[in-house]
Amino acid sequence: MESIFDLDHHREPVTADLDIPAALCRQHPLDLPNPSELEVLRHYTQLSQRNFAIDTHFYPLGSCTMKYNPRIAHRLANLPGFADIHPATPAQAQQGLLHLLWDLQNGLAELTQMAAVSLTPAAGAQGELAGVAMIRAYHHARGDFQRRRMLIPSAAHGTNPASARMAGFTVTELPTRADGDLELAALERELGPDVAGIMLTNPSTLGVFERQIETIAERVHQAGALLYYDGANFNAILGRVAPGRMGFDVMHLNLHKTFATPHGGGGPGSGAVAAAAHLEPFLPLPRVQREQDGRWRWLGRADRPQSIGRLNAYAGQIGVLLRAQAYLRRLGRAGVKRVSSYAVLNANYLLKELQRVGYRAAFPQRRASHEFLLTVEDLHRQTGVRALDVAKRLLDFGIYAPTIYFPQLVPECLLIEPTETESKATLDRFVAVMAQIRQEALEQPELLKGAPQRLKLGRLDEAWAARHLQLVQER
Amino acid sequence: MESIFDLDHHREPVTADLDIPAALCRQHPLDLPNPSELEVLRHYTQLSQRNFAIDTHFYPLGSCTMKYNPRIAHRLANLPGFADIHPATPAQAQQGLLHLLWDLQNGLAELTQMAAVSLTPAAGAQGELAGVAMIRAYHHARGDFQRRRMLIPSAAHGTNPASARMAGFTVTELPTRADGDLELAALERELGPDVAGIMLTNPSTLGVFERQIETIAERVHQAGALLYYDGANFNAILGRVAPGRMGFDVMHLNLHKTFATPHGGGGPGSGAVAAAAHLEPFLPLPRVQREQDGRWRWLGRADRPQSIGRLNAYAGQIGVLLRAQAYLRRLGRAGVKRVSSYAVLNANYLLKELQRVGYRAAFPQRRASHEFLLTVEDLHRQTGVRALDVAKRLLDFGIYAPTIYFPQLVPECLLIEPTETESKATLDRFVAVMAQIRQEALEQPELLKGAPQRLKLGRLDEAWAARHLQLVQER
Amino acid sequence: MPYIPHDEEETAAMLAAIGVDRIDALFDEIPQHLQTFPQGVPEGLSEMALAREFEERAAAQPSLRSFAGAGAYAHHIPAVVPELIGRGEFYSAYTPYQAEASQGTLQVIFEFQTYIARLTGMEVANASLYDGASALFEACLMALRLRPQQRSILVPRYLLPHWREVLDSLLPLQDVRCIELDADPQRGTVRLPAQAPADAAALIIPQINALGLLEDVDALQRWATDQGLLSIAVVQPLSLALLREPGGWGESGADIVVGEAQALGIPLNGGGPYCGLFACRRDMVRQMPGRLVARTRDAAGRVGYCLTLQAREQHIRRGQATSNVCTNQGLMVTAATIALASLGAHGLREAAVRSHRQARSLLAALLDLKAVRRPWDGPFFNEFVVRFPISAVQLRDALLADGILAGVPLAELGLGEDGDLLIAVTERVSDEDIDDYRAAVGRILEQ
Amino acid sequence: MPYIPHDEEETAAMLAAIGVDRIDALFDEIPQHLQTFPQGVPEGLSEMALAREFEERAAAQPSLRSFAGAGAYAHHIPAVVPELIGRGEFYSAYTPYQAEASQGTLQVIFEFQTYIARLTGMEVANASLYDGASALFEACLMALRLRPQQRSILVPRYLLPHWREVLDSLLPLQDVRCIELDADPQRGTVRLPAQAPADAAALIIPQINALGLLEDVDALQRWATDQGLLSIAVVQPLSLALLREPGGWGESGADIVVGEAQALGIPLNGGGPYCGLFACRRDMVRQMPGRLVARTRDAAGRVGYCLTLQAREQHIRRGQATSNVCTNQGLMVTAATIALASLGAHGLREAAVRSHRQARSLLAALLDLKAVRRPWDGPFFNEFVVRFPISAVQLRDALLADGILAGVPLAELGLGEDGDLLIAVTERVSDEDIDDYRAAVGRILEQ
Ligand SMILES: Cc1ncc(COP(=O)(O)O)c(C=O)c1O
Ligand SMILES: Cc1ncc(COP(=O)(O)O)c(C=O)c1O
Repeated sequence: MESIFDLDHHREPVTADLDIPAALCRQHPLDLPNPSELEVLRHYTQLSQRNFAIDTHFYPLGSCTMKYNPRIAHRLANLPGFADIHPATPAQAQQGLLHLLWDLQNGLAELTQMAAVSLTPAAGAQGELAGVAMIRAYHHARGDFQRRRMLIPSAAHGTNPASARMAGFTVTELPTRADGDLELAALERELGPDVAGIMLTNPSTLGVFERQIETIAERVHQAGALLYYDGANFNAILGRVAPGRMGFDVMHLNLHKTFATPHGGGGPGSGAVAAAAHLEPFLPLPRVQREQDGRWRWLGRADRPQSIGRLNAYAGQIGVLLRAQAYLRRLGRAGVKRVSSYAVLNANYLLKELQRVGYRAAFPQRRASHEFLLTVEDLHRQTGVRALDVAKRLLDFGIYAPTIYFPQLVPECLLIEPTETESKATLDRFVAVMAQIRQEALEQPELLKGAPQRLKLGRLDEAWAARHLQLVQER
Repeated sequence: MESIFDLDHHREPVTADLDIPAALCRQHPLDLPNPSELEVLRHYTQLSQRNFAIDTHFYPLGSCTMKYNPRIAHRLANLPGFADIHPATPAQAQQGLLHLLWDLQNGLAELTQMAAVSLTPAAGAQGELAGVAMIRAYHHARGDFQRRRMLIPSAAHGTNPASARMAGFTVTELPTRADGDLELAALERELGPDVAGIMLTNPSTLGVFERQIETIAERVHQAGALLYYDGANFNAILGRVAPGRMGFDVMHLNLHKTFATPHGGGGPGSGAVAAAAHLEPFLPLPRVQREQDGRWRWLGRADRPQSIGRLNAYAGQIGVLLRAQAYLRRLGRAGVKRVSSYAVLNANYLLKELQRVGYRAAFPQRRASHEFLLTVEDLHRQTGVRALDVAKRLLDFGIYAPTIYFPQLVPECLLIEPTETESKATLDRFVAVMAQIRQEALEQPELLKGAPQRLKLGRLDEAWAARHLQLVQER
Repeated sequence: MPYIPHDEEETAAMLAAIGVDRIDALFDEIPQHLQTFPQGVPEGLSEMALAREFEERAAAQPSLRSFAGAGAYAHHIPAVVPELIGRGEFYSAYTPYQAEASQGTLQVIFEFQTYIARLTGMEVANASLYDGASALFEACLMALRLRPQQRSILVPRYLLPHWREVLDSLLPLQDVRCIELDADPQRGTVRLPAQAPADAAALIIPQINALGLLEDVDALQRWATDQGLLSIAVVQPLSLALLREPGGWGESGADIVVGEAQALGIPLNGGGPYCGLFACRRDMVRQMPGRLVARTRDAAGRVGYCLTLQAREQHIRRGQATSNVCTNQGLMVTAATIALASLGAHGLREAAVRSHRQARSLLAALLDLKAVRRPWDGPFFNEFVVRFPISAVQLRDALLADGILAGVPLAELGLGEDGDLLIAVTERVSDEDIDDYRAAVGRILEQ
Repeated sequence: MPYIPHDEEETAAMLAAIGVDRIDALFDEIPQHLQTFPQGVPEGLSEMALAREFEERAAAQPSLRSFAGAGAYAHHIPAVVPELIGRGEFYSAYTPYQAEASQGTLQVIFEFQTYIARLTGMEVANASLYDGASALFEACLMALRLRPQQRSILVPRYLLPHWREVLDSLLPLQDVRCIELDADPQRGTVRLPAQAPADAAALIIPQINALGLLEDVDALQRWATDQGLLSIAVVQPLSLALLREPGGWGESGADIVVGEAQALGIPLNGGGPYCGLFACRRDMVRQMPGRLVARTRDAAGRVGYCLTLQAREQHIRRGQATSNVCTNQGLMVTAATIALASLGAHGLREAAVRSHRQARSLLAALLDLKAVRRPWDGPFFNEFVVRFPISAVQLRDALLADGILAGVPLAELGLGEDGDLLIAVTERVSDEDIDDYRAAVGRILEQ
């Protein structure tokens, strides 16, 4: 593909009489191209066609919940009544929006069985940061300044330790047992007066439900620490199990996963935080409040002096929040429960079928949650074919690759999450393709190592990229 | 691609207590599939990607004016204030819409230098039908019922004779001279008291301007007949030459060509008719009128008793008309003239460059209008390669094929129309590709005869289709 | 320069290649005195100013809850429909003459043909005509091609008047007459004569008629068969989720079916673009107007789609074509196809059932009011006439202030009495809407 | 079942393959007493009913001509932008981890990096952070990684207060302090101390400041260089069509540049999603937060794009990553890139010039009114403070009735005096809007 920077036509500069001292002004004209409108449209339309996306491809990307993003939510979030609101608009002129955000706060509180929700975090990782900062604020508010350590299972997503560090904690990794559950003894060993809390995902990123969760919660609370729930896997239990009931004190939700808002090629997401009553005062600001007179307004610092404060300039990813609320409102109570039902059905079916055609489950003795982990270590030993090669070969069949090499503790792993919005026919086709790939691995491993073979580009050289580091278009 | 009819899931039928006699009700449930929303979205998104379109490809399709369709027009035509109007809404509740349509009527009258405009025809062909029906009504209104013949150059678009027949005329074809202009002697021979009129395109579909137009108009009018202008090629003279000034009495415009409304894979178009004062009473209904008090309303039969009447249930392709008005309003007087300037510049440049790389112009002694005709008869004689093969090979380079075998009087012809919205770089690339194709024709003609080679499908067998005639999906 | 890419250097290079010194020189074959400048056209606007002007005009239209029908209906449009038909690959493609580069559009049309054939119970359907009314006009011409000795068409009194006007505008051009069939004044449905006129080629059977009433289609179809007439069914496609499909009328089924597809995913748009449906028996296909897509294959046997039987069309057959139609309603075909796919058999029936149910509720609510009655009381799908004790036009205008478009006064259609209002109800009408409507009418009537 | 395709037979077949008899059995590892049903969630709505609810809520917002700024601006968005970013291929793709299947997104990001680098005059830019404020927070952390001995950041008094609040929320978690730099009370711009505090790592230089005023960026940059501080420029990207790019400030240019991209094709959206810009010197790239795309090639030498330097990121480096950011603002990056492409150098400058010119007109019109004055009168781009003789909040609220959002009262930002209103003007403001604004204010002041 050509670059937008090749689509230039000379335009006479706009002359202007500026009331700005020359010293503050640009000395050289902007060196940006002037393409025609058709050139712009054609360029980006053609570029778009070079993506795999939910709207065009099956996308069984574990831990990412790549489900259907309802189009109605897109349309509704873009209504001019929402899209044109300036953030400094006084509350009396944004009641409709505040009402919807209020509904969303309540819906999320209900689903998580938490006391209160703040919608401001911009993504999962920012929700984590907010959550662990709240844990810190909670301990500090009680005069407890010792708790500088955060416990995190080694299988956790990278954002968990990174967020904990950003909130000023040191991180201790906890080991996992062979059956995918936490090593309880290790937890007990680590717990102590310097531990602020533990960050858990349940079901974990190993694709299994942590069965000891109630025991864990008890031990952690006994040690004076709090439990943080990473809600990235909430799709597995939506409408069925609430983190508040499992003993978690604070959590975030990835609305761009469970609540079907789009990933947009890397964002925007939204990472609402929910908290039990004892953590409510610390939730980030602003939040929506309903007043006695039935009107809505933003809560600020004066209302919640203990809040950890503001995370972004404004109130969060409103456009994403509206999509999440549209989704929640469309599904309703029966619909949300169906989400987890069919997400888990699809995952367990797929796991069974893939085992049938020869693949190995990382935790064969366990039920899959909404996702599951395979390992192709056996193939690797026999043929030299790696998880990466299987992933790249899938692209040749018009299927996006599963998450690979995560969690790192299982070698040559593929984390597969079909989501509830895919049909049995799609899953069956995936199984057939995976069976064929297995056959190919055994018979012609070079085919896989050279994959993808059928796309416009072959396998791209990431090492070359890092060595040469061309990060911008040269002139 | 799979069919939508393969994407079915069983749904329990909706039971209903209908207040309709059973004898009038459907006996068997509807045999239509129930795909999921994602399946629908994915299916049609994938299908869309199997089209060439202006937004993705250069589309030099002669006589079709495949220019850029501004996206702003799409957005504005879909504003709920327009899209949600029921056609039976009283005029007082659609003033904004009527105002815009009124502006469009006036703009088109100005550009064509005609006295009045009706926007109702649904496409060019319906505009033609309206126009020739008006010619008929005009003669009848004068008590002249003899004029049953319509003269049409043999190079005319097929809709011209078809429309004339639909309006009850018999058609006489007129020959063209070797230089592309009309055979004046033949016209004079045919003119007589049985001739109602003549239908002309100028520039003609041969891609040249009819230089004798004033003489033709004079002769035709002297014979008591009228001149119809097929405005499909109006892009060549927009803002520069007005059919009203050339002597035409009535005409249609293809708004989906000159006024940049989209073709939509085959419609909707819009074929506004414009008429000189003497034909105004016969224009089709409804039309927009501005009242003394500054308000707008629809004109009906009571206002224009001589009108040829209504052509469609409502007032025409309003959504298309709004796009045309948006385009006209955006361009303004300087912009419209630039359209013809650059359309003609692009065509003449391309013709010159293609001649440079060896192609033959059908009318080498003439200026190109906004389009031009090549003939590959020489190639055909040398190599057996036909215009069709060149066209199919272009597809392999991501370029839509020009119009071929039209007008039929030039053998092995390609009618090429680049339009003003394509850049020099795109034209240069086209020339390079055409040069390569010429080379291929000479060196490996089989490559062309088997083209396309690089698309998902090879050349499709149209004869097989007509023989087997599978027009619907079997169950 | 809006929408034109050329800069000065590029233009200069192109002129040099051509061998002229300025653009105007390219127009040197056009007599100078014919060349002018369009002074009367206003100056252009920026995209921003243009948007503002249109947005202001759009805002001038009050937002109304629509109870108007008479051929155009405010049904729900699934969100995927506008999203998909706005994709450039559908939006900005041409008629699919080059099959290999147009498989998207071609397969959509093939699916549309299949949908319409299944909905109507017919064997074949084409790729659309301009709208329902012009499809009916084409059906009449087709009937006359099939019955070349005949010169007239039997048209029931309660065919939608706008559709009738189209026939009256266009059929006489080819010396074809409409002969009107009376209606039973009590029932509001067709009253059949004992004998069809000798030169009649076909009988038009509108199921639903202009009063919203259901006709006895079996009887009409049987009569047509007995009289040796072709039948032309006029249908509302959404109603076919409940009503008998024309292919099953009488013993033999209808011969030709036309209809307006607007109810299937197409916005009201002030009256257009809409989309004309056209289906018929397979043995008539060579007399069909309009475009047809067929399944075919390439040399490797891979399945694809292409236009077929183009020899019926004007670009091949010119004056002898079955119709002059060329550009038709491609994007609306795409909308209707995607709407049909989105709704599915289940959703179609659901929408139809709810439209019917809510129509009954509104009717009952209105009949509850004093001096309001129903002049014709046969079965209906989602549209009915109510007779008010005051002028329907006046009532309709008064309800605009409540944000309600109350219906279409029959007087504006040249039918019925002054107080008659034709009211249409779709699945979008809520119980609250019905209450509001009734309350507003009650208020007016009490004044 | 909305968004779930399975029918009963399919579900049954799948359960059979798994070897359980019902879906609930798949949850048998979860203690039964933890499983409940979300009674408190209302019942679901049809798409139609949902649309109606949202449309009603959207209609509850009055449509306002916006003169509010303070970091978010009502610029014109070219029509191609929403059309393109709504395409499913951009909209519903994931972060481009599989490069070969994500070339669309990757090339867009590469172009975005280039655009931002050129606009700011910096060597490298990343693929976005959440918004301008959080980008500034990340810039502070990066400065501290580059100056590991230091523990504070110098923050001018007139940094946008919301941005300052973000720093105050998050920097103390890592024991970093903000040290506020006073402003010159007359000029409203930074007053530099002779000496920087010993533990300061960086100076934040907002060009434009929270009062809309332009700072003497050369002086600030030179001071930072002299004091051995890193500089963090905070810019408004559209203003860079006119204003000096940070890469050219002082002798050495700024070290890190952050900004809010909302003005580039992103709707106001009530405050988000927006898009944080981040650029820096090339030798600092390994300390950069966020995603980076590089050009590369495949085995056949064909050019493509991929993520690079991922070892800075949390999914590789976990606790040692340069940031916790993962999902960022991909679709907003796409919007900004397409807006930049649509406007081009020419359109950007045009929008900037017109914003500036109309701002000057409105200011002049307001200063014409009695008792209205400008408390700080330095040069500005498109935003300025006016001091009214009445409360700015009261004035702002009163003008809502005229369909005008008059600005942001400084008091609501914790700055200035009661009568101070921060007013922003974009190219969308017409002469008529200015007249209307002035007239409405005049009316209020006369009361
Ligand atoms: C388990 C888990 N936790 C946290 C995150 C971080 O969420 P975000 O990318 O929205 O910051 C992810 C995202 O991929 C995740 O999968
Ligand atoms: C020269 C000419 N005349 C008439 C028409 C018919 O216009 P429409 O397709 O809108 O009916 C066309 C369309 O291709 C044309 O090229």
